[in-house]
Amino acid sequence: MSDKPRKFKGGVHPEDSKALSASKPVQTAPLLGKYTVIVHQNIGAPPEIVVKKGDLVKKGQLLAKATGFVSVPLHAPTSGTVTAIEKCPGPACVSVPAIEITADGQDEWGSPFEPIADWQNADPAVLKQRVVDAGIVGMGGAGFPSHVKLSPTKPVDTLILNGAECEPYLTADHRLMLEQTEDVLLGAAILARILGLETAVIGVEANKPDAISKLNAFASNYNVTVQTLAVNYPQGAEKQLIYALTGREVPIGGLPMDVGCVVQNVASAVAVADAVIKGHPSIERITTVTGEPVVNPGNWRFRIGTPISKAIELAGGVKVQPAKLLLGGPMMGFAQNSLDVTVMKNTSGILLIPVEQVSQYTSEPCIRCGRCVEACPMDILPATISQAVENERFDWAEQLNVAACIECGSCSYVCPSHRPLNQHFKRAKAEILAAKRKQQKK
Amino acid sequence: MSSENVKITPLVLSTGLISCLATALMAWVFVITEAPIAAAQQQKNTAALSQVLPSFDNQPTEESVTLNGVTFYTARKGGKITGFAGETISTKGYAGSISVLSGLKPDGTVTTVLVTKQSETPGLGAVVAERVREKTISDILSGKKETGLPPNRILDQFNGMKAEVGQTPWAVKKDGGNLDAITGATITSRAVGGAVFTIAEAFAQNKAQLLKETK
Amino acid sequence: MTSNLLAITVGAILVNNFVLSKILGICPFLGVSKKLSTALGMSGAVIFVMALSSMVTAFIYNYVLSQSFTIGGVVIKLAFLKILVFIVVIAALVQVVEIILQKFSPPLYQALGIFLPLITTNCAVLGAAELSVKAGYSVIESTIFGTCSAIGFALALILFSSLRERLDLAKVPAPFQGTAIALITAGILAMVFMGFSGLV
Amino acid sequence: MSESETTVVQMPDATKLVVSNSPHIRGGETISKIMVQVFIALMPAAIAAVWFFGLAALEVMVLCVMGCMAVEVLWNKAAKKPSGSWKDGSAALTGLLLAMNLSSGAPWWICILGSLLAIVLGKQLFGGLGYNPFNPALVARVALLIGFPQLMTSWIAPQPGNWLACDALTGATPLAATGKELASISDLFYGNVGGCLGETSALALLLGGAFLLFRRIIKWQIPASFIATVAIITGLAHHVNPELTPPALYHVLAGGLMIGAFFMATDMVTSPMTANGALIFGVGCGVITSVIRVWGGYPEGVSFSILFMNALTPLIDRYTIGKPFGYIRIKKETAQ
Amino acid sequence: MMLIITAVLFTAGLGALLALIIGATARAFAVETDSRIETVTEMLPGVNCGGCGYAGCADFAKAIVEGRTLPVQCPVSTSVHTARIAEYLGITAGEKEKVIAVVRCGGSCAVTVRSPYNGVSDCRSAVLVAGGAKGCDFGCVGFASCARACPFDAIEMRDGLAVVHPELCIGCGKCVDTCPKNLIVLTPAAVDVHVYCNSPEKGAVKTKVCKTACIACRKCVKAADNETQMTVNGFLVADNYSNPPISDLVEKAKCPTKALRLASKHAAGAYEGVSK
Amino acid sequence: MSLFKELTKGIIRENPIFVLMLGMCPTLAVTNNAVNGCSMGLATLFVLAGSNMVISLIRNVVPKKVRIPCYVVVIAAFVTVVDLLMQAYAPAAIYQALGIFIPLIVVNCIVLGRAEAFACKNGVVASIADGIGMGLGFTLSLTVIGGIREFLSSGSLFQIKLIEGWTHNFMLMGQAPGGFILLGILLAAINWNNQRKAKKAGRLWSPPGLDCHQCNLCDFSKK
Ligand SMILES: Cc1cc2nc3c(=O)[nH]c(=O)nc-3n(C[C@H](O)[C@H](O)[C@H](O)COP(=O)(O)O)c2cc1C
Ligand SMILES: Cc1cc2nc3c(=O)[nH]c(=O)nc-3n(C[C@H](O)[C@H](O)[C@H](O)COP(=O)(O)O)c2cc1C
Ligand SMILES: Cc1cc2nc3c(=O)[nH]c(=O)nc-3n(C[C@H](O)[C@H](O)[C@H](O)COP(=O)(O)O)c2cc1C
Ligand SMILES: Cc1cc2nc3c(=O)[nH]c(=O)nc-3n(C[C@H](O)[C@H](O)[C@H](O)CO)c2cc1C
Ligand code: SF4
Ligand code: SF4
Ligand code: SF4
Ligand code: SF4
Ligand code: FES
Repeated sequence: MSDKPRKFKGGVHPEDSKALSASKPVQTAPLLGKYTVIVHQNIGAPPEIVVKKGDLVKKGQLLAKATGFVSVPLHAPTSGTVTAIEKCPGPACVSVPAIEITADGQDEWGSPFEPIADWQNADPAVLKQRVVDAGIVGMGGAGFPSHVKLSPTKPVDTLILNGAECEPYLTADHRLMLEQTEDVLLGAAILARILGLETAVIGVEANKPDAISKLNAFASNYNVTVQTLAVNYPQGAEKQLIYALTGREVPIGGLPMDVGCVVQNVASAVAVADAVIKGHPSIERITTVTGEPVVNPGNWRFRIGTPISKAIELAGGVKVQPAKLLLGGPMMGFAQNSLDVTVMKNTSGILLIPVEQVSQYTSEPCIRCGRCVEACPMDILPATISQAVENERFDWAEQLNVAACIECGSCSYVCPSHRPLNQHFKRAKAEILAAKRKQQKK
Repeated sequence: MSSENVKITPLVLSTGLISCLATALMAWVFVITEAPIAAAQQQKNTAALSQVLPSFDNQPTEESVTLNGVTFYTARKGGKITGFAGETISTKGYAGSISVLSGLKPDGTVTTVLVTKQSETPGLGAVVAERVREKTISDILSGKKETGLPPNRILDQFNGMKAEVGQTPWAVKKDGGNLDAITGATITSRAVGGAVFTIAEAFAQNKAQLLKETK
Repeated sequence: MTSNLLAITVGAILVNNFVLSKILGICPFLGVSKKLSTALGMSGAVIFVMALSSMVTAFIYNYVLSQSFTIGGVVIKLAFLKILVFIVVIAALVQVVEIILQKFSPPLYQALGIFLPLITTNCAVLGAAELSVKAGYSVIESTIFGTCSAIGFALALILFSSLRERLDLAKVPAPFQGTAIALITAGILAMVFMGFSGLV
Repeated sequence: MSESETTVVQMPDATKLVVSNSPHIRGGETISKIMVQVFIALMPAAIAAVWFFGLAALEVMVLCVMGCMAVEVLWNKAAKKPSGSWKDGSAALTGLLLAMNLSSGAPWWICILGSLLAIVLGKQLFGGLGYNPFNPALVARVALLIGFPQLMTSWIAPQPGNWLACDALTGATPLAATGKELASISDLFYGNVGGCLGETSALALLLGGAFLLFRRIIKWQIPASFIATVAIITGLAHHVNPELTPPALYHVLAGGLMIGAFFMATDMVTSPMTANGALIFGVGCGVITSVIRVWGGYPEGVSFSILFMNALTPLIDRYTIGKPFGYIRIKKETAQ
Repeated sequence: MMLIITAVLFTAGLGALLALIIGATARAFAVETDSRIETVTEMLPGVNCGGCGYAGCADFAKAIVEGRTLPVQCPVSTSVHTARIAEYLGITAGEKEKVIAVVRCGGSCAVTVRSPYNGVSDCRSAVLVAGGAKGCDFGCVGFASCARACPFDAIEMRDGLAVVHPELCIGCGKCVDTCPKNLIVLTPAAVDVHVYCNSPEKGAVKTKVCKTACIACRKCVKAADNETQMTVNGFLVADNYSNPPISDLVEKAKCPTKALRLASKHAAGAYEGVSK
Repeated sequence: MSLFKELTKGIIRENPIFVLMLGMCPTLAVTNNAVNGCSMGLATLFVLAGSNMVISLIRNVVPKKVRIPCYVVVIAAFVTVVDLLMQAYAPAAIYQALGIFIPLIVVNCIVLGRAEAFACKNGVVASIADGIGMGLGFTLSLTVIGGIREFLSSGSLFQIKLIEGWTHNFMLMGQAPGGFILLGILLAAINWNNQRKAKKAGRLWSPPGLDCHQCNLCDFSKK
């Protein structure tokens, strides 16, 4: 393979702003008195709560059990008492059920899983079961149960680790690859074994040269190759990543396995390694707390259930009132209107955006400049679709392949009219789905 | 109504009857108007000619001859030639061809020029070729009645001009001649001037033959 | 001959476009231009009917109506019947086409059928016949003239309907919505087609 | 952490946090920035116009720009729309481009009527910026051309450096001229010919066009294919019959081709959005321009051709939609 | 004369020929049509609002003629109109209780917690972002989707709250489907008193975000003539519309949060209909 | 009294152009000046009155199946009569200007439309009145449109120059685009007025779209 950075069609180049936190080593957040663990942290069916108010729990003890194949268990972030099971603010600004645990300060492990030291010779099925039991979901953003991806129904020939971290501001994966290089590679090797593959590929954006060289130094030990990716948002999006690394196009509505690939985030790989080698369930993650208003931006290892107010406090609070608080990066993250939301397994960043970035946000009519068309990595026509949606012509939107949109936001980013393009697409997808459901009912 | 009940005979009968009546009406009106229409047609044919020719009592349209691409009509009064009308088509117009009709004295002097057919730009080239009378309110109030041909600055400048055999063609000022042209419509002006010159020159060349034809 | 036919073709399609320059067939132009798919159907139907009707009417005119007959010593010209004959023949033709289509090509009938009755009362068809007579065209010339006029009609209709679909998304001021803005768009389109004047 | 430290930590006020859909940051592009840059790109041509035609040219430009902005404001008032839209610069740009399409001898009322036609007939009746299917400045120009053909086809001959040049001389525009009147290529290039303000100096327009291309405000496809098509067709026509039409280079430099190709055909509101569409658009403009110039009646094929292709734009847009990423495979798979 | 005769003969022949063709076609392809449908369509108001549940007035007319529905199902027609149709067809007009829409939320901007929202001004789009940016997950988002959908301009947006004007609403139900929070219900027009709240949350949760939420204190239930006039569902009280309370309940109950209101008073105030 | 109504309804209430939007071709094509508009209107009036009369007379004898062909024949007869009469007696310039639009009265939707909508259901006198009324409305509209276009394009009305020395003639209005644009603006003005009135009366108003619904001659609108 050549060393030229790999890329895809379209995309945008936002100011990456990673310098705020890229050089800050990961700190482990201190133990808090209380954690509020949101129950439904994965895509798919919510798990079923198995504790009740007043129960004493140990760190890593099962709080909720999976309720199906596409569902994952949930574990206690520390030892203590279940003090409440009620609704709390969720990441979508809508209240969701959560389990409140008041820590006893002992932070005592319950009965963790048996470490599988000899993973090289272990049965892949056993390894996969461990992934299931440890409650690992994709840590790259969507929170899709990892074991589902590890059970492809089509032949798979390539395992890709996603170390692109193309979102501006975020540096969690970067730090992870730098500080836990071998864990990442180990995770990759374990994942490859589960899939019955010999090798894996890690794709990293060219703006993390230190991570690339460090990975390269150890990669051969684990039979992993490292590929440099062009710096271009959304390089980390699954389909774009696969295209850049293999030249294969995942069909619209299709899955990576349709082209023989499985993509896992690097943090997910580390979680898998932890689960297999140490027997730890997924109860913590590295999250970047950053943004211009933040006093001390940096990267922390938070337990799930940590309120973001605490996270911001750890980062020294804010210098000025931010305009927005986001979970995730600025391009795809979710805006929050409460500081009581808690860190989840897929919270890669806590980002505070200053007013200047938001003030220019009034939408005007489309002037058909075509910038969005150029930027769209999925090669659809954001301008036309958005007009169709504005006129509630969802049939058009459907014909114009709104379904292919990955909601990366590149189009909205470049639009000189500041049109809320991908909000329209979200709506269109929701309406099309609703219409389909209705039809099916008939 | 079912298909069996559709009786064809009454349909045919009524439609046929109505057609007959209608046709009878048309035919009747046709018979009445036949003569007036013919007269109107005749008048239309000679209208243009009578505008450029002096009074005549013959049928100039029946005495036409085409020489050097110009069709000449002869006007007579009491058998004597009173004048000619020459008609030619210039293809140098701005948009398509232009038909020019020019009245000539028996000595070849241009009397009146008329453009009978053109498709020039309205308001521009078309102005060059139009003779329209504009009535104004004050005209009406003062009861002024103008008769004769409405004037046209470009067409009227040919009146009184005469071409010699072998003479250099008349030209607009821009081409070094002394004809006025309408700004922005030089091409039309040029084409009309050229056509009038063609007529005048053709007359000069064939003067003898044209005048000899006098019986 | 060929240059004459070329002139007729270019003239009928662009320069003297039936809708935008001669102003014929405005009713269907405004009426069935809301959707491109309908406009396409109508275009097909109009081209088909006009090609046929201009041939048939030219045939009838050139070989029957414009001839003089001598019956019982009287010279008879039936040219004055042309309006009646043309309209009746066109109406009948459309009917016959409809029946034949229905019988032999149901899919085509499905596509064009609903437009056929609309064509009878369309100025363009009768206009093409009348204009051919006026220009003194032969049967071949008339047929070409009719067909090209219909193509010109179709061109205008298709352009116009795609523009109207775009206007559907526009925020046209309320009083101008509907026919008013359609007419104004047609006006601008007519201005554009004036650019072709002088081509023939 | 000591007590005193935790108290000074300033936390965000949750009630002031804005919620919105992603993305939460935006590239800095705005409509007015784009318009201003096009305005800047037109400056060389504007300066050239003043150099060749004197202050009369400046007067026409000022009248049109102010006229368009005033009409925009008044219309918004009358239609009870938010009245700030003149600030985005599109009306001013339309005005400047309209001025570029007028002769320096244009009387004041032509400028004002043109502004009215451009903004009302060309733009606001369709709903304002972004919704107009036709190029507003060209709608106005063509309406004026058909409406006042005589006024609109009289040109002031250029008098380089004479500030007070006014209706002293009139001359034919290079394209309306025939045979021996042909202007020299270098005069055409520098702009020492009669015509509209903006159709004289090819050099100034090329500078502006290059700036727009460099700033990626216009797609290269439109000017490139437009100019190339005109060159090819007129070149062929000249080759076959030199009497019929001047050589290709003359056509490329004369008339409104440059301003049309770089500034007017590229108006994104009225041209196709996709790259392939833009190519088709440019070729179409070129073909129609050449046909009108070589065989047609009006001196200026560019305006009509751009407007014609504007009318064709919805169709082009519709049929040049590319296949999205991942589309081909779907087909293959369903075929299997 | 000869001319007239020839011409007449010519056209007579032509006319007869064509009549023959048309007559033959008519015989071969006679189709049965029901002219009553057209007549009934003409008698309908022609608004094509779809309030009858059919695809426009013509479709509804077809359904009436075919006996699938009754004229009275048209919410726009007055009784005079429906009676005329019924008389024309010789059927009964049918009877239908008049319904009007009620937006079950009283949370205008002044009394609820809201976040600044930046995005598409449309309720269905807004709920996709942060659930509509409201403190209450169940209340009116306030971006007027229902008002835009109403063909009769019967919904006014007042301080971020949709308010139905009972005198303008004809109960077509167009608004019901558009509300992403399912706030709008069609209620008997005769009922004037409603509970303007839709949140099933606990009282304490509700009061934190809304000053006019129903806190299920049951004062109205007790004050009602009959307890079954109100239904209690968890922490939310509502009218029992099959046995509705009468209007003086509002005065008697003294609802502490004023969630219990009269529709006529709730909407009172000058309103000319929005211009779209 | 009702006869008077029949005579006047076409002028405003059921104006064939502005309300019913029928017969658009002549409305646009021959209204480049007031005289042409007026002449075209009068020619149509004659046909309307005549055909309405005859159709009302024969309405009970014509079988339903062939009524449209019969009406067409009647109308064609009257059009031919007008054509011949104008050819014989009208000034040549006017006959020339109206051109093929005289024969095309045959397919003018107004004529057949009134036959279908009125004459075949009403008595002779009422039908004639209706024909004349509609014809008057048509004539009036054409004259007004022609007048406006003539004034704008030449500064005159009925070929009388209104402002002496006026030279800023806007030729566009005299040509095809001017017709379209002017009619569009006039319609918008009418819409605006109707909208205003509807709002005052608390009624619904939606912009009319010409969808063949007004004409109903073919079954297109039902599909
Ligand atoms: C309904 C659903 C089913 C999925 N099924 C599979 C699967 O069977 N195999 C697989 O490898 N990934 C599967 N995925 C995972 C997606 O390919 C993708 O990795 C996941 O949605 C996270 O993507 P994102 O972070 O790019 O949004 C599925 C995702 C969804 C939403
Ligand atoms: C626009 C877009 C950008 C993304 N960027 C990244 C990224 O930078 N890093 C990453 O790990 N995943 C990113 N993802 C998620 C990946 O598509 C994919 O879901 C993930 O790598 C799968 O791994 P996981 O299931 O372990 O999270 C992105 C997704 C989208 C739609
Ligand atoms: C501007 C524009 C307008 C469109 N309008 C429609 C429409 O009104 N109806 C429709 O079914 N598709 C519409 N489409 C979608 C495409 O035209 C459609 O996918 C394509 O024409 C294939 O359609 P067909 O299957 O009818 O050939 C539109 C697309 C664009 C770009
Ligand atoms: C590259 C470019 C070219 C433009 N060209 C024109 C033009 O030719 N005429 C015009 O009226 N506006 C032009 N505009 C301005 C703007 O797009 C125009 O006002 C809109 O068409 C009005 O909706 C242009 C803008 C840009 C960015
Ligand atoms: S349309 Fe969708 S995939 Fe394309 S740029 Fe916009 S958000 Fe991204
Ligand atoms: S970037 Fe914005 S203005 Fe440009 S075409 Fe896309 S939606 Fe329209
Ligand atoms: S408020 Fe709702 S039910 Fe009432 S008229 Fe409007 S849309 Fe119909
Ligand atoms: S009632 Fe529903 S649709 Fe209406 S404004 Fe409120 S949330 Fe939106
Ligand atoms: S008048 Fe209706 S098509 Fe011409």
